[in-house]
This record gives sequence, structure tokens and C-alpha cells, in this order.
Amino acid sequence: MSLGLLYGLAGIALVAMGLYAALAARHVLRRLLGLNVLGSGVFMMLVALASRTTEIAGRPDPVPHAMVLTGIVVAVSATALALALLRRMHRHDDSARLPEDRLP
Amino acid sequence: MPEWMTVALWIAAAVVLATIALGLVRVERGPSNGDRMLAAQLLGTGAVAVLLLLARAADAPALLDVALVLALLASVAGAVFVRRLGVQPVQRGQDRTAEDGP
Amino acid sequence: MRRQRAALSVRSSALGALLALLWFVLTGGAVSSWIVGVPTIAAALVLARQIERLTSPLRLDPAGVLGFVTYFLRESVRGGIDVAGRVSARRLRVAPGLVRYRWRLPADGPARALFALSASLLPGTLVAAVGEHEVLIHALDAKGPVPAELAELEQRVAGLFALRLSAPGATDA
Amino acid sequence: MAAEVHALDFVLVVLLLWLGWRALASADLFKAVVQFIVFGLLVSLAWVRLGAPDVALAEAAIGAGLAGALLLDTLARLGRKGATDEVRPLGLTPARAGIALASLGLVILLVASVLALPESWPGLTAPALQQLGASGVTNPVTATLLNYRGYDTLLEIGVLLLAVLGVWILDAEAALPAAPADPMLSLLLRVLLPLTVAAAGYLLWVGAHAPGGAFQGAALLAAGGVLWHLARPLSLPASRPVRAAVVLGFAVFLGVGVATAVFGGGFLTFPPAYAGAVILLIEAAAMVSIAVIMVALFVGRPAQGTK
Amino acid sequence: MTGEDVRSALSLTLIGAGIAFFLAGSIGVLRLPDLLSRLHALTKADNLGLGLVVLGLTLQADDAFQVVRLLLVWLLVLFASSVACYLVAHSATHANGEPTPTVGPDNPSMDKRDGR
Repeated sequence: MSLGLLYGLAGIALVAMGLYAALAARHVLRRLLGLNVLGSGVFMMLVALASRTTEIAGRPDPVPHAMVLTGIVVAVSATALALALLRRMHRHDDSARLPEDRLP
Repeated sequence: MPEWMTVALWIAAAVVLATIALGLVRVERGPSNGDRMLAAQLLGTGAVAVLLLLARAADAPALLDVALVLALLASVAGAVFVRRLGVQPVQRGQDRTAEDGP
Repeated sequence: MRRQRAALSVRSSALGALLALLWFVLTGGAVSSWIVGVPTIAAALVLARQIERLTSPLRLDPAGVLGFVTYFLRESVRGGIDVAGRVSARRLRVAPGLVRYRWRLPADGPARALFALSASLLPGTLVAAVGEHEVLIHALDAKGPVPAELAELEQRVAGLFALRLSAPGATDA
Repeated sequence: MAAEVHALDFVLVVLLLWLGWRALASADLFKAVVQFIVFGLLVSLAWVRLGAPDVALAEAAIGAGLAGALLLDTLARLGRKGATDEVRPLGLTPARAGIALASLGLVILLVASVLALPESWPGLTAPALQQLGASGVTNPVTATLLNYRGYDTLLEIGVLLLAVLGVWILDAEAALPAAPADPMLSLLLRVLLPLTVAAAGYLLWVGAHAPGGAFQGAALLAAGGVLWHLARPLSLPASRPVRAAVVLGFAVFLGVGVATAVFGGGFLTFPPAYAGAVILLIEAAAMVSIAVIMVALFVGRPAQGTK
Repeated sequence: MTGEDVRSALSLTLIGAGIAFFLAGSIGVLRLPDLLSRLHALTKADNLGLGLVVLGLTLQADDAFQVVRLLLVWLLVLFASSVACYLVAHSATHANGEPTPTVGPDNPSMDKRDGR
């Protein structure tokens, strides 16, 4: 088993659990954690696939690394905005769940 | 560097990682939030050690920079936790029940 | 006021020299790196002045520094072995409790902070709270000779900063 | 970086999967957040193992700094009731069975396509390294970010700008009850702030030829800013210099792009002779901007900023 | 047996000792009865463990720059974990060490202050 395959499969597993949590959870914070785990899984797949490219001078493909770097920064800023919206919603009606998820 | 040294360093890194992973039990069990935070601190210290060992084993000095960043930021999560949440007073009563107390 | 400002600029230049040394070590002595290094250190000094409040002059005693470093290293090794022995015994050898300790170090200056930080690394003691007159210490073995060890640490810290302490008899648990 | 699989990798993957799952399934949200923070720490070890130290630096700085700080701060603001979730947050119900099945289907699809890929393929390594001499830097990741694919990075800074505008548009949050000033926290700030600034500058410089760069430096600086806000609350959006710093990176990047389009070979096409200097200029401006934006995202919109 | 071998062996011994302290720290965090006692295990055992690993690695360092860098990382972790532990301990006791403490609204009970 190669390094790329091991981490690639781990990335797939993370994508699956992140997706499930992002769709199934009711608490918005947990949905956001799910999206972040999903993102980490996607990044891991990308970097794992990059590690399977032919190395030149000991370096794998730099393009996926640059994409993941961009992705991490965008993910954290999107999370920050989403958390701000969550706090706003909580200030507004004292709930951390979307209206359709609230228990009757 | 002799071959056996490289192998030994790889094993050492794996053992350190497995050892600090024991701390995750404390994250799972708590009981207080402070306990969870302190276990996270433990993993931070361990991750620094793993990075230093890997930097030598894989001969990648750039990893020393990653370790430096982790070391610089090791206290940030703890500081945010203490300033924003603090240790919950709920647990304080049962904290005192020492098995071996005086 | 003028003395305070002078102390502040002494401190700034000391910090600047320290950061320049750090930069030299990090970049491995690359000359071209100073294009970034000089503005970076300047920015660090400007920001450091924004948050600096302490202005009392800092005096270090070289012999005291050496004494403190050796004491600190010896005691932190002892601290690690001590706690490792306590937790790996079949039956935990701990009797945790809180101990109060009356300060002899002066309130201004970094001496108390250094004391508090190093006490947490020494055998069996952990600083839980710092007050104006007392410090609250959590001890793994509250019945051990905690005050005596703290008194020695305080003496070493005082030596580092070339300070004089009052007689050690004034401590109580 | 050695490409063979070590015992370390198995330990790491097991921990990653377990922590990832527990971060999503722990009933207690605080526990989940701590597990997520530790997860981020271990993900940066995974980047190291996959030969991506640039990514590891960014993940370490963001994961240990801003991301954890944001989550913990939000938990504090939600209060005990808001931060409580049901006992089995992801327990299987009939409605969720569909989601689970869909996720499982995705897994099968992805595994099949990963297994169908060849064991090794050329990727874009060769063209990236061939042009390296003309890019102005010798770290291929930095060359990709700021030269080959400068558009991406320009737009990324745009996304950050939009995020902070989004946070500032929301109405003000009440300041949390002020904790008394803690001498040790100020000590932490006094020691770490100059060090983070110096280390961020170092990462900016080293990024030209080794792992590092503006984003990693900015994330580190931002963590210093978070500490500052904790020790002495800042009110960021109010002041003019802050707003200038927030747009600085985007403005400089765009200005360079327009200048190269008008006088040179095209939008963001740097002349090889000046490429190194131009990249350093853009990166320095971007680092300051991104750091200020990240701190602003953490500070939010404090009450005193409103009329 | 050359000088190089002796140095390697010594280096590995130090790293091994460091791992032993990491293990002790983890055991302490698991076994000790309360939060404050667990902080002891964290500050002392783990920092000594990291220190020994660093010391072992300095014996193999390429140049003096690396040695200083390794020591810098250790000092930073030492400082960071010491401050973080103080902050957690302080928050757990809610006391400020004074005979007449300031009692916050969320902190009516001071029962831990006189524990022995």
C-alpha cells in the first residue's frame, strides 16, 4: 500500500462522515464542523493524489498544494462568517438551529 | 546518518504519537472542560516532538519551522478557553475526591 | 517620566537586539534576508511599545543568571522524575492540596512572573493564583516540604535579578 | 520525503478517522470542538507526511490559532443552553438513512475512481519546475500561488475581504463580560507578540525558496492579534488605519495586475527580471491585510463600534 | 565502535528517556484524581520529555543554527505550557491568592481555597 493510497482512502472516509454530519445534524455548529471535516477530507485526497505524481528533484506536483493552501484559508474565512451568522441567529431568537430543525 | 538511526527515529515518532494519543481518553472522559483543554495541550506538546523527530528522520529541516509555529501558538487555544469559557464550576465538587487523599 | 522613557528605550533596544539575533538564527545568517528582516523587527518593536506598560528598570546579575539556570534545569529534571514516579507507582502516591505562600519578591518587575512560571515546572508545585501579598500553590504532596522549596526558588529568582529578600522566617503555609 | 508507509502513518490515520468522527458525533459540543482542534493538529502532521510542508505550516498556524479561537468564542457566546445538542446528534433515523446511503454511495464512487487511477502519473510537476527560473522565486508552491495562478490568489484575498465585510455588516454583538486583567496573560502577550511578528516576517522571507509564505505568516500574526484581543480588547472596525490595512493587500495585488496589463505582457504577467521583487511586495501587503482581516473576523463587531 | 556511533547511541538513549517521560505524562493525565493534579503531570513530565528529545536531537544536528532552533522550540513550549497551565489552574480555583478574595457573580463558592 502506498502512502498516497492510504491517505487518499482516509480522505474519502473523512469526506463521507463530514457530508453525513453536515446534512444530518441539527445544531448549526455541528453542521459547520461537518463541513470543515468534509473540506479536510477533500484537501487530503488532493494532496494524497499529488504525492503519487512522478517526483522531479524530490518534489511532487506543487499545483494541488497551492490549491489546498488557498482552500484552507478560504475555508477558515467562510467558517468565520458562518459562525458570525450563527451568533446573529442566536441573538435574534435564542436558538442555534435552523427553523426547520427546531423541535415543536 | 546510519540506516538504523533513521529507522529508530521513525519508530520513536510513531511511539510518541501513540503515547500522546492516550491523552485523547481524557478528552473523551473529561469530566470538566479544563480536563479536555489540558489534554489538547498534551497533544500539542507531543506533536511538536513528533515533528522534531520527523525533521531528523526524513532530513527535512523545513519541519522545524512547522514545530516552531506550533510551539509559538501552543498557548493560544488555552488562553481563549480560559478567557471565554473558563473551567466550569459544576465539576468542582467531585474534583476533590482523591482516591489517596489525606 | 524621563527616566521611564529612558528605561523604555533601553528595553526596546534590548528587544531589538534579541529579535535580530533570532532573525540571524532563523535565516541561517543569509545576508539578503535583512531586506525583510529590518522592517519586520521595526514593526515588532513598534507593536511591542504599544503593549508595553512596565517601565521599571531591569537589572540582571550574571552569576545569578547562571545559578538560576543550573538550579532550574536540575529541579525540572527532578520534577519530571518525581511526577513520573508518583503516577507510575501501583498505588498513586499523591496527597494533593493547596498551600499559601507569602511573597517576599517585590510586586513590580518580572520577578514574580518568573517565579510563578518556574514554580510550575519544579517538583510537586503548581501556581494556581497570584495575589498582591500571597501566592496560592497547588501541591501534589501538600504535606511535603513545599514552603522550603518555594523559599529556595524565590531566593534564586531574587539572585537572578540582583534583589534582596527579607529573612526567610516570614513564610508560612 | 520518504514515500514508503511507516508505522507512524497507520497510527496517524487511525487517530484522524477516530477524531474526525468523534468531533461530529460527541454529544457535548465543547468536547466536539476540542476534538476538532486536535484533529486539525494531526491533519497538519498528515500534510507533513504527504510531502506538503507549505500546507502543514498553514494548517498548523490556522488550526492552532484562529480556527480554535473562533469556535471556542462562539461556544461561549451561545451560552450553556445554545451550546447543548441532543444526546445522539447523528443517530440513525429513517430520514437520515437516505443521507447515510448517499454518503456511502459517494464513498464507493470515490474509492472506485481512486483505485482506477494509475499508480503514478506526471502531473504538472515538470512544467512548474521548468518555468521556475522565470517566476522570481525558487519555491514552486509560492511560484504557483503568486505567479502561475495569481488570479486564484487575488480572488482568494477578495473572498477574505468579503468575509470580513459580511461580519461587519451584521449588527453589533454585546461585549462579553470583561474578565479582570490577568498579569500572566499580559506577560504571554508581551513575550509572544514580538516573536510572532518576527516569525511571520521570517516565513514571508523563507517562502521565496523554501516552505513558507504570506498566508502562513499572516495566520501566525493573526494568532498574535487574537492574544492581543484577549488580553486587551480591541475595537477593530472603528479606526481608519484598520480599514486601510484590510484593503491594502487586494489593492496592491490589483494595482500590480493593472500595471502589468497596461505597461507589460498582460494582467498579472510579471517581467522575469522584476518578478521576485513584485512577488515580495504583493506578499508583504497581502500578509498584513490577511492578518488584520483574520483578527477582525475573530473580534467581530463589538458594541462600541455602533452609533 | 567510533565516536559517531557513541554519539548516535547516546542520542537514542536520550530520545528513549524522553519517550518514557511522555508516557509518564500521559499516564498521569489519565490516572491522577483531579484537574489540578493532572496539570502537574502535563507541565513537568511532558516538558522534560520534550527537553530530552530535543537534547538527543541536538547531538545529531547539522550545524549550530539547528541546535539553537531546537532549543528555541523547547523553550517556547516550556513557556507556553507553563502559562497555559497557570491560566487553567487559575480559572479552576477562581481565587487570587488573597485572604479576602474578590468573588465574582458566577463564582459564589470558594470551597476549594482552603483544601488541604
